Amino acid sequence: MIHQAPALTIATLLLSAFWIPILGMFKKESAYYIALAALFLSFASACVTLYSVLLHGTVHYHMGGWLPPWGIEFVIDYLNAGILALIALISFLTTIAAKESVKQEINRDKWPAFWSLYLLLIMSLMGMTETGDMFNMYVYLEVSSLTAYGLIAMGEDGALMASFNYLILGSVGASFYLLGVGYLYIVTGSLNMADLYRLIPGLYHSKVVFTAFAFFMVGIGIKMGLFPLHVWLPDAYTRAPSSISTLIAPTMTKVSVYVLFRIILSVFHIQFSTTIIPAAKLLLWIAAVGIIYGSIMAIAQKDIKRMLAYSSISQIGYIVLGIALANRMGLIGGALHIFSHAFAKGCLFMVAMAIVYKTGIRNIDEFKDLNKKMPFTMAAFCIAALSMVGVPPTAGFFSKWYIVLGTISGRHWTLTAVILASSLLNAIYFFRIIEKTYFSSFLGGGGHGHHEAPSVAIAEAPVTMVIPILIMAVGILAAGIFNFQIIHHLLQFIIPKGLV
Amino acid sequence: MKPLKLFALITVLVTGFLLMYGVNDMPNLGSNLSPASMHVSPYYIQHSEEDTNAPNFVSAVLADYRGFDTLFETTVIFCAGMVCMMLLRENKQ
Amino acid sequence: MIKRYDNLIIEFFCRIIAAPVFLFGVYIIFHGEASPGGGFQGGVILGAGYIMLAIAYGIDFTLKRLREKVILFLSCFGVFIYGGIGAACILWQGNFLDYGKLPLPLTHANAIRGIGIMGVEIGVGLTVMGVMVSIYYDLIVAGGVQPEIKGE
Amino acid sequence: MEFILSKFNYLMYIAMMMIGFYAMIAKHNLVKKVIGMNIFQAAIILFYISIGAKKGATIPILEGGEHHAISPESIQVAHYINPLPHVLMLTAIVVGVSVTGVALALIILIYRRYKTIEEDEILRRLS
Repeated sequence: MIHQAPALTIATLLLSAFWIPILGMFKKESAYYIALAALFLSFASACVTLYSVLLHGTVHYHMGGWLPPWGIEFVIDYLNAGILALIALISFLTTIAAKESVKQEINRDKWPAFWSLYLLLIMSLMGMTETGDMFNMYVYLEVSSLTAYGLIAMGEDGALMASFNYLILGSVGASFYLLGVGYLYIVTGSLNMADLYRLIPGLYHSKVVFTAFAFFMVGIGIKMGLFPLHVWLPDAYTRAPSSISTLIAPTMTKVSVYVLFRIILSVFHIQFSTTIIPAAKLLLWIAAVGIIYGSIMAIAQKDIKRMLAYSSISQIGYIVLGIALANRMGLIGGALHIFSHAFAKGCLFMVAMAIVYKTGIRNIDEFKDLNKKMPFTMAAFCIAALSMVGVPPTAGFFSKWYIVLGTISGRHWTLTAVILASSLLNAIYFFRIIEKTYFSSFLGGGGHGHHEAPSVAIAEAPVTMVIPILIMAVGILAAGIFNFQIIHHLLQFIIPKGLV
Repeated sequence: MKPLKLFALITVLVTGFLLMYGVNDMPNLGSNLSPASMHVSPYYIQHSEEDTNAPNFVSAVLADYRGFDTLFETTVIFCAGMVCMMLLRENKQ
Repeated sequence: MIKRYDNLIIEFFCRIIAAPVFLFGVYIIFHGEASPGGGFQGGVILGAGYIMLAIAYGIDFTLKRLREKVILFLSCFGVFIYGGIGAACILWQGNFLDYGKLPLPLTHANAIRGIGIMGVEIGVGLTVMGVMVSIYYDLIVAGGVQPEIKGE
Repeated sequence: MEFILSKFNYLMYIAMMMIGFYAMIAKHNLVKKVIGMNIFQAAIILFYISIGAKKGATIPILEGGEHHAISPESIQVAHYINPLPHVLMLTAIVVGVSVTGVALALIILIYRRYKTIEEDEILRRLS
């Protein structure tokens, strides 16, 4: 059964998603437990897949037994095996944490449909990481967007408009992607990524291939919230139910960035975007502007979820910067940053969810004394914030470190400065929260002499929320400490031959 | 003209120009020898009866060779139904 | 608009047309592998027939015959047929969706594949019909027409 | 002139796409945006179907194949149009229908909530 694991990651989620509404007609509470069980099985399959990739190298799984390029295949290689397991892990943890929050925010009658769509969203994200077929990727893209539109619209006031804007922009992105697929198909006749990788070098100077590349970039850029195309992202993350922003913030944009990796590295050759057309150079500067813009906008926000959303835009910039540097260190740093940012952003959004669940506060100015009410949660928040700023030994430090090394070896001194400046900006907006939480009682109580601040009773979030948050915090540290192992066993193999 | 509309017009024109630029190098319409009809699709036309017992190539490709796509296409429909139900259906008191 | 209004001509013709429309939908689903058509097209025709009845006779009339829960069950179960056939292939040592490995009493693998395609088309047809009707119902009810009976 | 004739469908689809795209991003009325989206999708469908066309070929259904087996080599590839773009477009049509359904559901909810479907008015009310 081990060689069936790639299909099982998808099939378990898919089949249980169809039973949830049927069983939900009889018992609404069953929906959550079915979803959790399915996610656990899927996570186990993802781990098995990762294990077999580590043992035997790239795994090919032919759907329906048809050989590519006629059939659709799943290709799990060193780049996506880790991301697959990461997404399975994070969505599993998020699901555990989301239980109470969903009970609070979503009407009981809508649970079956909600959990069904939730499972399908995760399923499509995992499918996007695994698939080796361009058109299959489009279908997954649409499943993930469609479920996300619905789930985002379940949020607070304003969620409907956020969801509608996302729908319009998302369809533009998906249509552009589809046009790109069509343009590649018309000159190559193939939809399989490996096949395209073989065919495209002969067509480097075709105008069609250039157009296809441009449309892929714009389409994927909309999906991942790259800087000038990010307009849907802040509203969608802010207005969505907490559980949904917790799910989509660490996973959805990361998967889209992974698709960018795929397209640049293993559909087109990396030489295409560096030497044939100046795409990499353009991406570099877009990413640099995005990093600064996201950080500055994050400083200006008062709502914690909106602040995290803008910080996401800036972090996406880092990953794209790493890819666009197109050298060894840059690629490794970009790929590692997918891991570190997924853990950190997942942890931060979980903390935001716990705070909203327990206190209803979202304005940063009211965070005073939260550390006494929720000590574990805020401790995890500090670790995640340190990772976002880039303090060793958290994961964020190492991924940024590799990206900085990449800028240095590419002699892009301005970009080095941009990354350092943005780290300072990150520090400003995260330490502002930490200061409000931990130190405002000292500062405010300074006038009263030795008088102790009034003690606040501990009112921690429920255990089902705290444990996933702590696991994520440990994950941040682990991904930092074991970053060399991740690179040694997985990421060093993604670098194409002949790259310095 | 409002600035937003002007911006939209420019975006649309740039997109159209880019697509038009790509059209230059495309094979002619209805060509028998275009790569699109030479590389993968002959296999479907020649072997679908033998492989799947379905004389309709579109059905054979849809449900068998690329059946995995179709599974998710059906899932997309299912999602749309679920989303409409979740958003619109009133709670039964 | 979707309330029943007593127009004899419309009701008469819809009643005459309805049965052939449904029959045609079923025909298209089952002949998908040999002639133009398939699960999607057939499912859409079945759904359209239902919607036609809903327009002519009012939504209460149709809801009495096809309850909301049945529609939901159809749309879930149809996709489940598709996914289930795919998963069943894993149980018999094939890859996902490898219909040829199903243990049917036929000699040729391609004949088994043909049966698999037909099963899949039936699943697709059920789902498409269910979802079309369900979306129609949701949009109509949300747009202001309240059915007198609740689809309980 | 020959260029236009030999690429006619591609040029037409680009014109259609531009109309749809403009409606999607410039119109303030939400329903008009959805209509623009549908035009965009129709344009893409036109593009793909044009890829599959072959001069003088017939629909992709095997002739006389139902009753006796035909060896694969004897089937004339040029006699049938390319089935693959049709398959892809079935998927794209279905996706388009689904997205339209969800968009209409959202518009109904937005109308119920804000009593208008003009975007700028909703945004003014939101802020």
